[in-house]
Amino acid sequence: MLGLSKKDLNLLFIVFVLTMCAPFILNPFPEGSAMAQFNAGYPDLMQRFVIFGIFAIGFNILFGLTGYLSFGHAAFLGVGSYSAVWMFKLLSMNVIPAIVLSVMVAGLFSVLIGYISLRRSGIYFSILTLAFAQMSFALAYSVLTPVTGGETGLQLALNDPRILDGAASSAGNIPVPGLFGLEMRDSTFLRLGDWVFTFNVGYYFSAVIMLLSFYLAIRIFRSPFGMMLRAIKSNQQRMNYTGLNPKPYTLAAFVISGMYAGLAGGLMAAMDPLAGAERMFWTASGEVVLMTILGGVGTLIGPVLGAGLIKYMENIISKINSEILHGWFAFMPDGIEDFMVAIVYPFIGKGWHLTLGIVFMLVVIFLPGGLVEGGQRIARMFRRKKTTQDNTPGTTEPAE
Amino acid sequence: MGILEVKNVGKRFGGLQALGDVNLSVAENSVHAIIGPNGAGKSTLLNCLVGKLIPDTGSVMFDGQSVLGRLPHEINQMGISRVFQTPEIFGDLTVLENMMIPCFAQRDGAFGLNAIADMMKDREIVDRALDMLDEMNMLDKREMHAASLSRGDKRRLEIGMCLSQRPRLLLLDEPTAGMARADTNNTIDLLKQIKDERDITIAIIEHDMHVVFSLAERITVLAQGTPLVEDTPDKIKGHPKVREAYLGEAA
Amino acid sequence: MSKTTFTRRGMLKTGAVTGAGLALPTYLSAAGHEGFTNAPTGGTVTLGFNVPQTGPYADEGADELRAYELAVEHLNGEGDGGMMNTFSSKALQGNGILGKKVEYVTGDTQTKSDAARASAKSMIEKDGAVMITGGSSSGVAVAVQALCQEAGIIFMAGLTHSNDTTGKDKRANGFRHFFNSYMSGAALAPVLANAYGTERRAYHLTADYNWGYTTEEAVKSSTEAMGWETVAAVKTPLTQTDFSSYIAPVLQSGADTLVLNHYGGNMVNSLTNAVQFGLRDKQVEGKDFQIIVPLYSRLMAKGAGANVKGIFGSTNWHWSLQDEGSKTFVKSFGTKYGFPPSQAAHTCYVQALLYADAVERAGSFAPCAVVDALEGFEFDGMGNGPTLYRADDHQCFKDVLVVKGKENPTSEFDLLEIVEVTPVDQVTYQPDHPQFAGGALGSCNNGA
Amino acid sequence: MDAIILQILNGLDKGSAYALIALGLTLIFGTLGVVNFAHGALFMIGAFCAVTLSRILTISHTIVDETQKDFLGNPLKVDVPYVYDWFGEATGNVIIDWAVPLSILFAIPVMILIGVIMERGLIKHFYKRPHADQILVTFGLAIVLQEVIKYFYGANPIPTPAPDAFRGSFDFGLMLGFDANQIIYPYWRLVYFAFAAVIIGAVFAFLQFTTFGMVVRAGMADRETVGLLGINIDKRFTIMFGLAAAVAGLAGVMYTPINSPNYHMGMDFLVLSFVVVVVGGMGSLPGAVLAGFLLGILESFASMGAVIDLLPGINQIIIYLVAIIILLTRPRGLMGRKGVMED
Repeated sequence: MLGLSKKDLNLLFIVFVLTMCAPFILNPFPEGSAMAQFNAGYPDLMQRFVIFGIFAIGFNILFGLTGYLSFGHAAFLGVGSYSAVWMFKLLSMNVIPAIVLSVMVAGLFSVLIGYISLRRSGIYFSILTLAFAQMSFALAYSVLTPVTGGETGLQLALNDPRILDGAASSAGNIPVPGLFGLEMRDSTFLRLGDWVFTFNVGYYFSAVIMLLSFYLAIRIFRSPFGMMLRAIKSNQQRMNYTGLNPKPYTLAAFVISGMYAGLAGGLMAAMDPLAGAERMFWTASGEVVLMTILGGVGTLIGPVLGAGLIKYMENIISKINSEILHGWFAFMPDGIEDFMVAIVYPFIGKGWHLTLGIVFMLVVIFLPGGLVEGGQRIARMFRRKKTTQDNTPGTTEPAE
Repeated sequence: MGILEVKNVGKRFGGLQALGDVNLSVAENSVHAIIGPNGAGKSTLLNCLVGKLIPDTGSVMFDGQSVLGRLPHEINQMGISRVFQTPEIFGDLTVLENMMIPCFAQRDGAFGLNAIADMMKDREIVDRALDMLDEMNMLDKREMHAASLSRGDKRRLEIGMCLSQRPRLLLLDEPTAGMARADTNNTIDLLKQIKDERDITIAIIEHDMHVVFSLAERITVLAQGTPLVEDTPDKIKGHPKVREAYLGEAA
Repeated sequence: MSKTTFTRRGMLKTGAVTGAGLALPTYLSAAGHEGFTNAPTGGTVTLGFNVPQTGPYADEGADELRAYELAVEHLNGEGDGGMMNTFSSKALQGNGILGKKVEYVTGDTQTKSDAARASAKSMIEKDGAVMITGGSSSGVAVAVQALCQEAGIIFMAGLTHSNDTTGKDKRANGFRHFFNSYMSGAALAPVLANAYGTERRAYHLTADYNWGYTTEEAVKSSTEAMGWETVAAVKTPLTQTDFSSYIAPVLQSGADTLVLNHYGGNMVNSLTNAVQFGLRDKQVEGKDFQIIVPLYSRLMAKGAGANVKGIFGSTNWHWSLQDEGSKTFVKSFGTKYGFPPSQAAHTCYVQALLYADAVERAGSFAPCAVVDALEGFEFDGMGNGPTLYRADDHQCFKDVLVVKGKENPTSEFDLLEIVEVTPVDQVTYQPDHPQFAGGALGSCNNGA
Repeated sequence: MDAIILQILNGLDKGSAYALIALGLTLIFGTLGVVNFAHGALFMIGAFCAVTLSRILTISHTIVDETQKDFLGNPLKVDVPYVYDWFGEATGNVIIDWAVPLSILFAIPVMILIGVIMERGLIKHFYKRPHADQILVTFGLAIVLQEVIKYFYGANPIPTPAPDAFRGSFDFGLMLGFDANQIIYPYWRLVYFAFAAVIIGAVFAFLQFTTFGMVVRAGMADRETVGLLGINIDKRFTIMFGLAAAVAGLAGVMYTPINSPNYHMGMDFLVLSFVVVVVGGMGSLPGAVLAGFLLGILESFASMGAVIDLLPGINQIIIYLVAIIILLTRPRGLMGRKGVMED
């Protein structure tokens, strides 16, 4: 079905179920319980999960398949966001033209940067992409302020033209992005006992796009084109002497992944119509590298998992403050409570960067294949227990 | 007129004249060996043929067309395949995928943006690859990672990959270097079989005289960047100049 | 230390909800019948404190958070009540806000507009915060303010000094207590004229982003009005750490005054570099070379160390003020934390109280009611003298402090001394002043 | 003319910081083949060695001064450093004043120790791993190190002034026949430049004239062969890492009076120093130094008012622009060797 093998279809189905049921899965704890702190099922974070999932999937098409480590991918995301916001300002609050434009602009931008950067490989390529992205950031933050909004970011204003919709909504406020009348921020709530589940239009819109992107990524991975990209990573010399020209392949991969980034940027703007220059800073590019590595480079599902993990830490762990900690350990005697708080405190709240750094190091050291490898190891452990003898050595499957 | 015509090729690296004035003609459907002591310029010559190096002087014609100034993949698309001294294969890919890539290259050209179709559903390519693996006696290893093959299997795979492109000229750069005797003999048998079964020209650079004399129909002896003699194996064996320059030290 | 803070949505507290039911489509977790976003329905109300906890302004953010915690204590009737005792409005009873106990959630802005909006959204969507406050840069303030406008939440800005926050980027749901670039320029100019004369040649180094632009413009126009000449204005990149190449040419230009339109780490570094170059020991045509830092903060002064001595700047508030409000605040903050509050802490504390008071007076948490209560509100006893929350742009008008780096500090907090308290009239401007042109408040948004 | 001389001076000074950091990076890369993203963090830790020493020197006991009041109206508590008690206030002040130069002595053993621990504990296990893994694990380490520093020292910059003797600036203009105040340059920055020159010279001399250095240079040229010669490379690698850490640390110590150190100064320099190393050519020590000075000078020129007026924003991007141009015209940087880091 859908032109996929059974295994891929299963994977796609799992991702489909996960994204569609995310409002349930991410809200496992009842409202009001102490554990509700760990609930992540609110629209903004769910949107971020899938949007950064798209970004990471796209990045993985370049890095995971060809091995070219771009350290400037955030620039495409930023460009996508700016294009989308400009579309909202000038044309219409409908998200479709905005997203289409952001993908196109990011595509053009990546053709330009890719064409130049791909003249070099290895770390030289990384530095070239980094240099382009840093230039984009620096200019967007300063001299390009009229186009990008500079420090405060590009945002909508009451007096924007918005040719198709008119400047202001009926209530006299700035209109919000929507899809033919369906506002991205609309939500529906489902109450089940103490649990409240939120179903947000924007989230489902992004989730559908994420599924499509994921599906496309599977197709690319399994296509002759995808195999050529893996061949480039494996041995460029042989590639050349097999009558294949690696340059257009890598450029195409670069542009495809740039367009994914632009799509993510456009979606971000569609969910929240403001584009800030920090989106293009090199640490933002570093973040998508972290996501991909954490999840598992070159695997299909890994980048999505990595994106989820990092965004979860950024948004949930960082919000735990000392008072909440005291709440958790309140059942302990006072001395031990303070001691526990003192131990845990450096790692949560404002210390979430520390936790991120440690988790990241542990993954790189012990799980070079990322979370996916971790999952496989656990699965293998179970399998080994079940079947006493498993004699399929060396059967390595293509990346999943 | 041979399929490969090398005329007056010279190449200089700084102060070193790697190739002096090389003239070489490889006849179609023959096996032509190029031998010579270390530093004789064999590899430089080979690199000039495949586009990795561009000679300073002279011309290289393949089938009536100049190869000079063309990129390696363009030269390959003209019908020249190269086997490396250490097997160059796609280590991270499976054996079957390794074999499919040259099939795609041969059918679809240097670049194809076929990003949607499932490669495993391309029956034509898969069948061709499987046939070639069968021919190489590697069908049972098709799901293995190429990097985990033995040295001899890697060599077979590489030769198979080159053949599946249906090249007109196969260049072999010391194909048995570093191989155990048994593997060497297997490779010789394989090459003999290829020569017998296909319309193909083979040019081989080799150190191992056993290999050269088992396979070659003509031999060019290279010394200090210039061809010393060119003749049939029997004549070369007895040639005084060759003995002096090359075989003498081996004997 | 065994308090528990739950974060929960108000809507659940309407009682035991049994069975399953699909609510009508609404934005965020608003209780539809209340008619505004995150209407608190139980015995508590949740405020969102969105401050930088990571990144270069983390220390400032930590101080803001301390002030908020103190304000929450006071609002809930714990502690000594702080400025609630000196505040001219007596609506607050120390029993929470409208009888609801105040709880809070915190978020990390990272001093990035994206991250700040993400954490504000999470506080609104997940934790049901009815008001967002805090922040330590104008980029963040403008971004979060726009978000709150869309969501139907009140935003009480923290430290934000750019004209744009209540100028071209103003929003009906957003309020700023802190002063702005224009006020700095207007307050500084007469003091500078007094101290350094009216014939000066100024050289500006300006951080290359919005806040830098507005500050440069404000200081330039008010000093030029006094007769100063601007020799040059050079933009410096935000990411610059070593300013030597910008400072080296200053003397060559013939300037005798250097204005550093920098904040935070930029300011610490550029001032340190300028002093290193010995600029302050130089004389240009008989005049001592002078350096001016339009916006001062104590934390920055601390970072620059001895380099701030004798350097003029402006600040929103300083702990050495001797009015009753300031003294009470310093006392309760100092008693709790052991050191005096910064101006960021002060503005955040005041904003929290002002919001609570407005809700009390309005009798409702509904944003539009709060906006009504705050617009045109006049108050006193909060440390800056009589203050007006102007209805036209939601900017507070109050006295501005001109300060100078202290020559002989007695402690690590005693770095600035107040030179003059510029009266409010002198820093007031028309709402349509060119430096604030463009943009419109729009109408208040209740969300839901 | 005077403006140009001034910016060249400036560039040399800026460049000396870049060159020192890039030198350490290149030492590690050239010998160990490891791309160390935590190198900026080492620079930062060096700077905090100076902060730590000045804190140690000012460890105090508290006396209550009844004559003064603190901000709450209580009697003022005055901290009196122990050094005052031991050496008297005058000598004590001099010692505290010279904290930064003294920190050099303190930083060398500390940095070598940190370097050795890093190499033995972590980097060693990554020699055989791909460059991408090395980048990533050291990047993670850099985050951890800077967060740890932030936890103990806060996010605010901490002023660490130079000794009084080095305050103020030197007037080159007078020497060259210009008017007074036309070309002035701070003493401490001149000290920094001289210090950088000495360190760079010392590193080169060490590599050039000692047997150890010879082996290391041979190792940089051809690692495998040296390994085959049966020379204990492991031990030397550890020492080299310690040395590179010390170079980065010293660069940090001496930098503290120029800019008050904060926890993210390492990251601020990291990207820049990588650009420097790559522009110089991966693995080339002279290349790193040359590129450091070159980029320093170009950056200085780009920050001149006249240049910015002509090309707005050029000061924001000059470094990256130069990096791009050099990498496109000279594929391996200014002095890079073939085949390094191209896969």
